[in-house]
Amino acid sequence: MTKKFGNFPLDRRTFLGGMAAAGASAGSLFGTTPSFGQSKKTGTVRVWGEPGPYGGVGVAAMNEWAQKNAPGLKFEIETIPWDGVYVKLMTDLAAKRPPSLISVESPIATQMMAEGLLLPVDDMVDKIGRNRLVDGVKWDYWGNWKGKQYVIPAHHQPHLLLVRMDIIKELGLKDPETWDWNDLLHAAKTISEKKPNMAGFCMALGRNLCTDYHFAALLHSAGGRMFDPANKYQVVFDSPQTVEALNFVRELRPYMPKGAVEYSFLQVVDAHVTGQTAMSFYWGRTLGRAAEEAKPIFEATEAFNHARHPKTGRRNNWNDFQGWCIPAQNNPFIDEVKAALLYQQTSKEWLIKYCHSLMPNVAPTYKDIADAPELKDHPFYKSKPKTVDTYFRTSLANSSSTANEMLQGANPLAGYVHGRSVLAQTVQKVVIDNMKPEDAAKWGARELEAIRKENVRLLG
Amino acid sequence: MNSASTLWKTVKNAMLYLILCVVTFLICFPLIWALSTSLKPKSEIFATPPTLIPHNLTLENYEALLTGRQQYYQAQGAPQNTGTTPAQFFTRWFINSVIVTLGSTLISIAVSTLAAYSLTRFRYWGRSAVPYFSLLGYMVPSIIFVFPLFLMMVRLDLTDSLWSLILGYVCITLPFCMWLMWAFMRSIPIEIEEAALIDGASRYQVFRQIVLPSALPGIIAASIFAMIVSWNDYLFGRVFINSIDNLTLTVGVMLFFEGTHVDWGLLMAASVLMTVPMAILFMALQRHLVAGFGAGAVKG
Amino acid sequence: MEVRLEGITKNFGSVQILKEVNLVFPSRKFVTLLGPSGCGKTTLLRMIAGLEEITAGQIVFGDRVVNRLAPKDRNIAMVFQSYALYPQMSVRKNLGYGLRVRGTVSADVDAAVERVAKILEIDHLLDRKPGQLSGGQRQRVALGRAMVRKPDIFLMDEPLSNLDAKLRVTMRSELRRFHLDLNATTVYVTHDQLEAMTMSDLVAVMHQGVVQQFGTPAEVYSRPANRFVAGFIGSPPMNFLTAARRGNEAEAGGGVLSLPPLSDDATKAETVVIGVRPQDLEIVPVSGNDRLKGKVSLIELLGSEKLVEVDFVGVRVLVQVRADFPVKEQSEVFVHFNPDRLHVFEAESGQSIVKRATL
Amino acid sequence: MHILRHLQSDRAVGLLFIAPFVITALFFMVYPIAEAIRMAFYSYNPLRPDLTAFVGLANFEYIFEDPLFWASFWQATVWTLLSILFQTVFGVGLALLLHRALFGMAFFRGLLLFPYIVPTVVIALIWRWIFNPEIGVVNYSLIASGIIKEPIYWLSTPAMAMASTIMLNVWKYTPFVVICVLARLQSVPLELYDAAKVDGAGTMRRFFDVTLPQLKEVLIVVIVFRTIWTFNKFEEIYLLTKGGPGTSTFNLAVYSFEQSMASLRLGVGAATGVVMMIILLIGSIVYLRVAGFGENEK
Repeated sequence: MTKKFGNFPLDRRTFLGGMAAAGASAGSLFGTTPSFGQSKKTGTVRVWGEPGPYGGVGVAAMNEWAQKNAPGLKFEIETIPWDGVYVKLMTDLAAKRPPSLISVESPIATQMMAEGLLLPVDDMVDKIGRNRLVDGVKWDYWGNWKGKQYVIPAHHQPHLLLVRMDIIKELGLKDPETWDWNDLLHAAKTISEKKPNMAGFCMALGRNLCTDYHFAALLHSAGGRMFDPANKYQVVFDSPQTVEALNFVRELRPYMPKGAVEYSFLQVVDAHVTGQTAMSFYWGRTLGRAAEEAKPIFEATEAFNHARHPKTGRRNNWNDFQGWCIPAQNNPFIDEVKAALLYQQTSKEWLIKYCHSLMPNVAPTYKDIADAPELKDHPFYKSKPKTVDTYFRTSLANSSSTANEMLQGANPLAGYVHGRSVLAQTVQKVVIDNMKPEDAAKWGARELEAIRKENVRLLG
Repeated sequence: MNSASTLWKTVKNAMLYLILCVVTFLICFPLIWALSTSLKPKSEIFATPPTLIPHNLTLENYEALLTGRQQYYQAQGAPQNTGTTPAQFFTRWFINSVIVTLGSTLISIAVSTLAAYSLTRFRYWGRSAVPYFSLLGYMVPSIIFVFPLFLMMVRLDLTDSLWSLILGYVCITLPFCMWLMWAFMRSIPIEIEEAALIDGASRYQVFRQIVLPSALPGIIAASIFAMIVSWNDYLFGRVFINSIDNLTLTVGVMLFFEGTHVDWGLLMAASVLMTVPMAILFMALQRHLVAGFGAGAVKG
Repeated sequence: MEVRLEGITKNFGSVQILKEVNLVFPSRKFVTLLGPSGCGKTTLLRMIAGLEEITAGQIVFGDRVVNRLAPKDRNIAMVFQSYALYPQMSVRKNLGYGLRVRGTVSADVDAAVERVAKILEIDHLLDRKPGQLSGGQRQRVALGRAMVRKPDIFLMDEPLSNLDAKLRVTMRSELRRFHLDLNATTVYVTHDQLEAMTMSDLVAVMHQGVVQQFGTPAEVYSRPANRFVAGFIGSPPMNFLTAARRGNEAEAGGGVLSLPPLSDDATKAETVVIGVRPQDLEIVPVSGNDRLKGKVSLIELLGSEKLVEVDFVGVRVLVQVRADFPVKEQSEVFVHFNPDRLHVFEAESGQSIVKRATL
Repeated sequence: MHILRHLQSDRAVGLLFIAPFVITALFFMVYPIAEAIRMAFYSYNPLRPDLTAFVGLANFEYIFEDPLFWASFWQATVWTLLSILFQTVFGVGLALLLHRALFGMAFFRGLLLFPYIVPTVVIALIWRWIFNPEIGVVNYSLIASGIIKEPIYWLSTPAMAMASTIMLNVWKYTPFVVICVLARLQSVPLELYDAAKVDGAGTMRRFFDVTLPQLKEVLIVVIVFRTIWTFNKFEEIYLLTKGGPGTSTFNLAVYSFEQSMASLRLGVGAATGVVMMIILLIGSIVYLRVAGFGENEK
C-alpha cells in the first residue's frame, strides 16, 4: 500500500475544539463526540456484520451520528452468514462494490490487509486511545500489518467448553475446570454410555468455518501450527501435534451426535440447546439462545476454559478478534465511516449496549467498558457471573486464532486457509473417509503448501 | 355388460384412485408440510408428535414477513433495537424478484419471437444455424456463464443492479425461448400471412395482427418457462447482487438460514410465499405448459 | 386488367424454377396455369401476387410494372389451397379484414361483408371461427374474402384440391360463375386438367419451369404443341408409338401408317413419335390401309364406354369404344389409325411437326 | 416515406427482426462462453485482478491432477445415472397412471406436475426441514411407524447425502418426464392396443410390446436431455449439501463454483467449465443423432 491516508478530517486541533464545544453526550467516554464537518452525501452506507444483533447495535450508533452530522446518510447492516463470507467477499470486492465498513474476524482481516484492500486506521487508534485494551490482548490481534493498524476492535469472542453441570453432577464427574484431554474424553464417554439419547460431546465436523475454528483450537493446544511465522511461513502442519489433535477428534467422534460430520455453527448450538449433547465447543451464543428457548438447559450450562492438553498444559480457545475495517478502494464514504465509527467507539453507552445485545457472546475490548458497573447490570451477570467472566476476561490468556498462529504474528494466509476449509477437510478425511491421521495431516499440509505457493507474494 | 365385470371395474377404479391419492399425497407431502409448519406458532413447530394440521392456526409468520416485524433476539425483557433483520426485506425482495422475472421474460420473449419469425419466414445466410446454436446455448449450464457475465457486469458497472439480473436471465432463458418459438413459428402456416399481405396488410400489420395472435400459445408456453427459470434462479442472484436491498427472494431467503438460529416457521412461510406466484401461473396456464413441452423438451 | 409476364425467371439458389416465361393474360379472362406438381405454376402465381421475388423479367398489370410493388398495392385477391383463414378471427372478421386494413369505414365493411356472405350463402356462419366450419364452408369463406374487395386480378391456388369429388364438381361451375360476376382477370392454378378444361378461357400448360403451350382448352386438346402437352391433357391419356418415318409414312407396331401433312422444316426427323387418343382409334374387323393387326390383351369397362388394350408388336395401345361394342379378350383385331387424327412429334425434342394452319 | 418503403422490403424486415437476437446472443451467449474459455488459460484472482497472468494449460493440469476433480466427476456420474434411472421409471409409471380417462384426472395431473415449478431454494429448505435427523418429520414418522429404530442421518453420511440429493432431483424433475411421456401416450393409436388384445396379449405384454416401443423415441430424447442437465446441475446440490458431507456429493459444477469463489481460482473454475462444455457437446451430438434434428427442415 503506497497510498497516503493523511487526510483524515479530524486533526488534533479540531478534535480538541470539538471536545471543548460539545460537553454534552453524557454517556460517552470522553464526554464528547468528535466534530465533523456536516456531510452532504446521501445514500446508504453498507456495513457488513456477522449474524446477530450486535452488528445492528453498532450501526444504530452510527446512525445516531449520521442524524447529527450527515442527515442524508443511512447506515445499513448486511448480515453475512459465516459460510457465505468468502463468496460475499469475492463477489463484492471483485464487483468493486465493497461495503463501506466491515465487521469481520481476524483471519479474514489479515488476508484483506495483506492484499492491500484495507485502509490503515492508526489515526483513529490515536483518538480511541492506545491504552484502553483489556489485559491480555494487543492491537495486533485484530489486525496489524507491517507496522500499521488496519482494524479497530469490535469485540472479542472466545469459544469455550460448554458443560451441562446437572449431568456432570448426576454422573459424579470431576469439575471441568480441572480437566485435561483425557478427562474430557472420559466424561464424553461416560455421558454417552449412561445417558440414553444424549451425546457426550459435540463439535462441528462439517466442511465449514466452524470446524476450522474448533479444530484450530485443539491444534493450538497440542502445540501445533499450520505455518511457521518465524520461518517464512513454511508449512508445519504435518507435525505430530496435528496428528495428535486429529487423533483426539477421532477418539471423541463416537461420543458426538451422529450428524456432527455435517455440523456447522447452527447445528452445534441446536444440539446443545435441544439437549442432545451434554457438552459442546461454542461461543457465548449458545447460552443466549438457551435462555430464550430452553430455560432449564440455560440454567444448567456453564462455560469453562478448554480442557488442558496433557503435555503442553495449554487450553487454547479460538477467539474471534472481531474488528471493524474499512475497504480502501471504491469506498465513497471513507470519511463518514471513520467519523461514525469513532463516534461508536468512543461512546460508553453504545459500547455497553453492544455487549449487552448478545450476552455473553460479545466481550468488551476496552478496559473502561469491561470495568463499568453498567456492564454488569445484566441478568446474565447475575445468574452466571463465573461463566460470563470466563468469556469476558479469564479466557483471554488462552486466546488463539489461526490469524496470529498462537499470537506469534499475523498470518496473511490464514483467511485463504479458512476460505477453503482446509482444516475442516483434513478433519473430515479422518472422520468420514477413515484416513489415517498421519496421512490426513500430510494431505492438509499439501493443501496449505499450495496456498502458500499461490500467495507467496504476500509474505514479502 | 354383466354385473361381475361391472363390479370388477368399480373395484379396479377404486384401487386406481387409492393409488393416485397415496402417490399424490407422497409427492405433495413436502409442500403440505411446509404449509403446515408455516401456520404453526413457535411452540407447536417442534411438538412431538408433530401435527399435520396445526392445533393453533396462526398467521404470525406471514405477518412477520409481510410487515417486516423483528422476530428473534428478544430475550431478557424488552426487545432490543438490533438493526435490520432479513424479514424486513422480504417484501422488497419479492418486488425485486417480480421485476427481474418480468423484465427478463419480456426481453427474451420479444427478442426470440421476432427472431423466430424472421428465421422461419425469410431466407438469408446462416438462418438454419441459429436453432442449432440456440439448442447448444440452452444446454450450457449457468455455472459456466456466471463468472464471465459477472466480470462483464463489473465492466459495465451494472453489478448490484436489477439490470444485471435481467440481462443475466435473458442469457439463460433466451436460448430455449428461441428454440421453442422457432419450433412454434414453423408450425404456423405461412399462407395465412400471405393472405393478409394480399388483403392489404403491411409486414408490420401482418406480424401484429396475424402472426402474434397465432403464436400466442407458444408465447405463453415460452413465457412460463422463462418465468420459472428466472424466478427460481439462485446462482446469478448470489453472485451479481451485493447489497441487501437489491437481492431477490431466492438468495434473500437463504439469509434466514444464518448463524445459530433458524426460525423454521418463518422460513417455511417464506417458502410458501415464494411458491405461490409460480403456482398461480402454473394452474392458470397448465395446458399451455404441456404444449410447450410438446414443442421441444424444456429446460430444467 | 391485362396481365403481361415478360421473360419471368426464378432461381432458388442454383436451381432454376422458371425459365423466361412470356405470357399475356387478356383482361377479364379466366386463365389457368396447368401442370404437374413442381412445374413452377404456383411459384408463378405467387410472383404475380407479389409473394415471391422475381429473379429476372417483369410483370405488368395493364400498363404498370408491378415488380417492386408490395402485394397490398397490387389490388389483387387470392384464394389459397389451405384457405389460409385467420384462425383467431370470426368469419365476419375474416371477410372484412382486407377492407378494414385499408382503412374502410366500418359501416361500409359490414355492408360489403353482408353482401358477399349472402351471395355465397354463408350469412348464417358469420360469427363462427374457421375451426368450426366444414371444408366446403371454409372454401366459401376464402372465396368471400377475395370477393369482398373489388380486385383487378383474382388468384386461386388449387382451391378445390381439399374438397371431396362431388363438391369439387359443383364448385367448378360456381367458380366459373363467380368469375363472370367479379369481372376480374382470374389466374387459376391446378394440376387437374379436367378443372382447367372445364373452367378456363385460356390454359397455360407448364412443365419444368417452361410454358409448353398457351391457348384455349380446345386448342390445347386438339393441337398439342408437344409430346408433354399431348400426354398431359386428355383422359384416358394419349397413346404414343415410336415410328421410323419414311416420307409421309411411318413404320410402327408391325405395320405402316400414313401421316398427316408435316411442317416443312421437319423433313430431317427420321424417328418420330406418333400420338393418338384412344377416342380417335377404331376397331375394325378386316385389314386395310392404316390398319394394324393386334391382339386384345385387356378390357376395362368404364360405364358407357370401355377401354380395350391392344397388343401390337412391341407396343400396347388403348382404344376407347362404346360399351356394347363386340370384342373379346385374346381375340385378334385390326385398329384403324385415321391420319387426320394423328399427332406426330419429333422423337428427340418432342415438338409437334404436324403442319397446322393456325398453329 | 423513402425509409418506410425501404424497411418494408422483405429482406430488410427479416434482418431487422433477427438483429436483436444476434446482438443479444453475441453479448450474452457467445461472449461469456468465449470469455469462459479464455479464462481457463489464465490465473485469475478476483480480489486481485491486477495479478492476472497467462498460464497456458496449467489450470487443466491442476484439475486433472486434483483427486477432488475426479471424485466430483465420478460422483456426478453416479448421481446422474441414478437420478435419471428413477426419474424415468417413476415418470413412465406415473404417466401410465395418469393416462386414464377417470373422473378428476386433470386435478391429479395438476398436483403431480407441481414439483417442477417449485423453486430449488424452496425445495432445499423444505428438504432440510423434513429430513432433519432430530426434529424432522420424516424420521419421526419412520420411527413412529416402527420401520426404523435409530434416526436416519439423511445428510450426514456420504451414502445418505447422495441418496437425499438424488431424491430431491427425482422429486423435482420426474414431472418433466411425466409431461413428455403423457403427451406421447396421448398420440399412441388405440388400434394398436385392440390389435394386441385380439392377438391375446395380456397387460404386461401390451406394455412391453405396444406402449414401450411407442415411447422409445420420446424417452431417448428425454433421457439425453435430462442427462446433460442433471450432470451439470449446481443449485440442487449446493443448496442441499454444499457438496458434503466431506466432498461426497461434489459434482463438477460445485467443484467449479468452489474453486472460483472459495479458492479464488477463477481460472481453475473456468477450466472445469470447459471440461463440462466438452462433455455436454458430446451429449448434444448424441441428442442430435437420436432426435434427428434438422431432418424436417426445408
